[in-house]
Amino acid sequence: MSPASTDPSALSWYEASARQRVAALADPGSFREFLPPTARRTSPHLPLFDLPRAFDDGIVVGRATLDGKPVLVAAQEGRFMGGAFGEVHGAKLIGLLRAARDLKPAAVLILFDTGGVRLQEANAGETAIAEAMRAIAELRAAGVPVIGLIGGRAGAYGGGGLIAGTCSRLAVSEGGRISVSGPEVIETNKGAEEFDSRDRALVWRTMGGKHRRLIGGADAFADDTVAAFRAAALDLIARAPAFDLATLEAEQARLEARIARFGDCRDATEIWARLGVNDPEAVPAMTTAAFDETVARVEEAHHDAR
Amino acid sequence: MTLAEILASLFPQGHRVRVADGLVGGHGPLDGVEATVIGIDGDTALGIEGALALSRAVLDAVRAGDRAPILVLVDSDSQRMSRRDELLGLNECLAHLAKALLLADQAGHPTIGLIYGHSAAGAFIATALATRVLAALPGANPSVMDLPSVARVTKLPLDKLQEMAKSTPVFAPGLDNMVATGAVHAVLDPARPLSEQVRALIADAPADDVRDRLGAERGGRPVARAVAEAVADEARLEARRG
Amino acid sequence: MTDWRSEARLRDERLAAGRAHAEGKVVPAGAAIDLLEAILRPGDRVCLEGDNQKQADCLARALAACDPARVHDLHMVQSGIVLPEHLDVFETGIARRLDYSYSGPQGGRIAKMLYGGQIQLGAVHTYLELFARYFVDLTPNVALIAGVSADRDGNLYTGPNTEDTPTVVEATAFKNGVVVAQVNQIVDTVPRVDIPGDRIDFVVEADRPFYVEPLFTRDPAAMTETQVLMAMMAIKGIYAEYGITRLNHGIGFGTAAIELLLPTYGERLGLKGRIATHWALNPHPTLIPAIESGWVKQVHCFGSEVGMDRYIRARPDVFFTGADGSLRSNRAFCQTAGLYACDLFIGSTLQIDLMGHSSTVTRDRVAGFGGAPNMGSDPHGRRHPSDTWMKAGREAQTVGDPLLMRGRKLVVQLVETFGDKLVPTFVERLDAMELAKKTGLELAPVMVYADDVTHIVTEEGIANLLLCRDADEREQAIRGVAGYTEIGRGRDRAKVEELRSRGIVRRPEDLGIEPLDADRALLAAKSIKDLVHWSGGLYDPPAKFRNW
Amino acid sequence: MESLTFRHTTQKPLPGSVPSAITGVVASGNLEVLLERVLPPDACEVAIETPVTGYAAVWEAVVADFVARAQPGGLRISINDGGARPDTVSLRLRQGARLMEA
Repeated sequence: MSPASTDPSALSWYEASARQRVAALADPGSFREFLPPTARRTSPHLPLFDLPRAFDDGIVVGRATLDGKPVLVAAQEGRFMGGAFGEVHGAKLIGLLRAARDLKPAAVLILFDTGGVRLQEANAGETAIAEAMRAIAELRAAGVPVIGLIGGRAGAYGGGGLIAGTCSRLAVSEGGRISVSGPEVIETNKGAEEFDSRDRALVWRTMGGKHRRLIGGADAFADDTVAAFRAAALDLIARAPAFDLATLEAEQARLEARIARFGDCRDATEIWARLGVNDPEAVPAMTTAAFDETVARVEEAHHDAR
Repeated sequence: MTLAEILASLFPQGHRVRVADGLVGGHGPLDGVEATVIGIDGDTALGIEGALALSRAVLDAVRAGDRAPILVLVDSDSQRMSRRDELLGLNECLAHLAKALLLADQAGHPTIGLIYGHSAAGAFIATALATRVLAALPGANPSVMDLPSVARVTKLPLDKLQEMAKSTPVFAPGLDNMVATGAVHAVLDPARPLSEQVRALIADAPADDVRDRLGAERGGRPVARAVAEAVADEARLEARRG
Repeated sequence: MTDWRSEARLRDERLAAGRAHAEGKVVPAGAAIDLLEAILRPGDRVCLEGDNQKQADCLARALAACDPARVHDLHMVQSGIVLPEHLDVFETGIARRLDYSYSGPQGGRIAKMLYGGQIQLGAVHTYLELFARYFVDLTPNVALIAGVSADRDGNLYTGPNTEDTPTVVEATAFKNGVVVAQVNQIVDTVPRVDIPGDRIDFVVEADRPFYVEPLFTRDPAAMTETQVLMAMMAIKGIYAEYGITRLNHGIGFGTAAIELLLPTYGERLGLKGRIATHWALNPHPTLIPAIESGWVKQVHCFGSEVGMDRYIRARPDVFFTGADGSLRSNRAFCQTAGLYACDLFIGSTLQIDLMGHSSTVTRDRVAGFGGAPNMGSDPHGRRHPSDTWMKAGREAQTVGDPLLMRGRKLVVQLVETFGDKLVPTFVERLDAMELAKKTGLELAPVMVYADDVTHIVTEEGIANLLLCRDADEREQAIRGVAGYTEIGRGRDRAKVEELRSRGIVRRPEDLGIEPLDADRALLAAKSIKDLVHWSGGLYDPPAKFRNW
Repeated sequence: MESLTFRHTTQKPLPGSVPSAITGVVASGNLEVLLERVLPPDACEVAIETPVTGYAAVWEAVVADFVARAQPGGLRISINDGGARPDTVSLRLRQGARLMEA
């Protein structure tokens, strides 16, 4: 293991802020932010709850180039209100997606880091999620790839998980999680026997990046560095599936087959075993290289059905 | 209104819509074409199997290529909260259902949502909120989270939240607040035949996503539209600069 | 005629009563309550092994379930009040008096019960002090201990968490007491004999493995830039300055940050091999990068740590291990090692007053002290010199014949000026004083006394109290590093600048440290996962610390 | 929420020409600091929004020390606080000033 590095592309994705991720992901110096912090478009609602606001409402949106090609980028800040969708936060993403419809960039990148809907602005957040999904479907139909990158501490939960499921392609790191209901929510509603949220190994086995990659819920597995996510994004842009009946029919078949094949599994390790992974118990501790080799042999992990 | 009453009012000539395990599916004649009906009844939670059953019906309609309306009738719980659903990719299944509806819309099928009971969270987003026009019947109760739960999470007293809810539709549960947000386009009149009201919704369906405009007009989302426009304007300006 | 064998006869009676529930020495878990009711007498002194980590939890549950009409007014003498059952027995009257050392997880409840008068408290001890009293005036009549396995003769394998067990058994078994051990399983042959079978009277096969708290696992992901800064200051301003090779670290994030900075920042300063080579320390997972980088020569442990077993087995050159390969820890010996053979203790606290007294007792929490008061004291019985010890001694004492000068142990408090919820660390008066007054204690529960503290490190700088020549200088030195607390803002700025010119107060810039360089990137591991990688996959962290 | 504003006169402007910068995140125990070079070169204004009330004197002292040390003339500094401790505030202010000097 090498001593600390200050190379921005070696920056840990999990540790970096939204702003650091965007700056290091894009071609150096190419990022231009829309409605930057100096515009002070803060939440009109949080003060009612005696909660502090953020100048960017927890999302950074703008344009940049990636390998010289123009892209639009949105990055959620998972540490502000859990990266949750509030009114302004959601509207900034919607504005970006709508602009993409006219501008036809090489791709739209969404750097998810969200617990879902911001409770204090729940109706606005929920509606924004629906708007985002509609806008993404339109963009994809217009031929613009929408790529989701998931590796932040808040993961992609709630409506964030649904938006992620709408994207053309997803890259995820080991720390990244994708789900609808969070572990605590399931435990609160259904009890600790259903889901022990303190068993973090269980959480990651069920919702984490490696499981999602193995079952085809994500299309690329990235090391926890900005450089790895950049490489994954470039790769995924080049192989974004169309948004048409054939793709969705294929996805229907893919998901139905998944339930038929694994519907009786209680734990992810059982699924991995049926996928042909030799030593399922070893998966969580696998290095990226070993995991990549494992994934390469799993048929379900490779598809255009999204 | 009950589902049976709604179906009777939508399809006065009769219909072939069935409910099984809380999932609604079938067809009924609307303006001379066979509309597809999907939905969730009886405050049922939407899990992976349910989502894929509904999406299958939608894709079947798209494959038929007749551009007939698709009606989405909703009285659901939230998404099904379980370890198994998440293990098997509930987010993909719910997103897939929403994508099927959005694809149908792109393919020329009018997609009309009708919420007549409860709905919440992922189930709401994947069904009713994925239609082009979402209508509601009085008494419907869409919510993200009920107020006692909001009180628990925000650590604010319930009575204070109730007071705040009166002036701030953005966080409070209930139909009026969802209408104010722009998520629900219209509230129907149960005293008049739903068939003609739905026909009118189809005829007047907006070409674009107008929910943030409605939210601004109705005051439920005071800034979303302006913020989205400002971002889009800056993006276009930057693009022109190159 | 004087009766010289009354205790021995009483022991025989207890054993006879207990044997009714045993087959040989072995007692099924279901009969544990009957066994305890048979061997215990009202008013007995009982050690219910609650260590820093290992817990005789099956026996604790059994004791709490005893009939208070038969078992009552016990005097509990154990180092750790950790499990709820440890206090339940005071609510039912099974126990009345308490002498202990540490009560971290039960700190809130024990405070309430002290205020409510449900517990007659003898004293909050240091570990060595309580262990010492086991052999003088707090000898247990009955010891209820825990181990991993035993054979049918009672030969006991404690597992890597040997901790207090040998001390407790020594005091009990050789002074007519009865020793009951709970074990996870009865085996034909134990991996190694930690306690010979003739010192164990009964063996209870527990219904489930004993509980161990992962007390020494600090997640690097939670470390802050401020903690990194303080660790840089400690390494450069104290470890390097005094050439500290033999040391003990406290349990906090600040010292864990030091451990993680050794292979990065320490390496950069060229300190490898010159500092931090010999340790009295639990096997901290955060020490793994330093061990793997060749910094650490050896570590003796008070107890083990959850998930570290395989790693320790693979590093016998560093750790003390038995013939079976697993760690052998021993709290009494390691405390003694920390007291006499280490030149530095560095740890944290919740409150420090203007003289430098510190305590972890607050108005509503009595957490006890653990090892800090022994580690964090200057042992006047020490006679062997070391460069570190002598340098500190010279700083403290500038006159007299060098041949008659003692050295000084370095006792360093590493604290942030504000704790959680913006509670100031620096106070006019310790909450411990208030507690003593209200509960009628003769002594306030002070963790480290002012005259033992040599340095205070905060994010504002280092105060070297050895160099202070009077009480006023000492107060201003403490105020000088107390930052924006009321104590800090009340400093005499001119006086503090004067102390700074004499090196008594040293700011980061005085040490050549730029606070903006205090980046988490300096941590050799930024997550638990990184620690697993460093260990070559040998470290197996508990589920609650994982995010993979 | 409590709003605080402190105005200082500095002996010199902050070097550099970066027009604005932001550092930190609004999270528990953390804060964001937005710096804008919009004031006369000998003026500095620090505006704070904090959910933790009753610490005006501490903020005043932290800001005064920062201004004395960094001489951030010309800067309007806006802080959204998430309940950060004074050392974190000082650190973010210094990080912000360094970004502006670049």
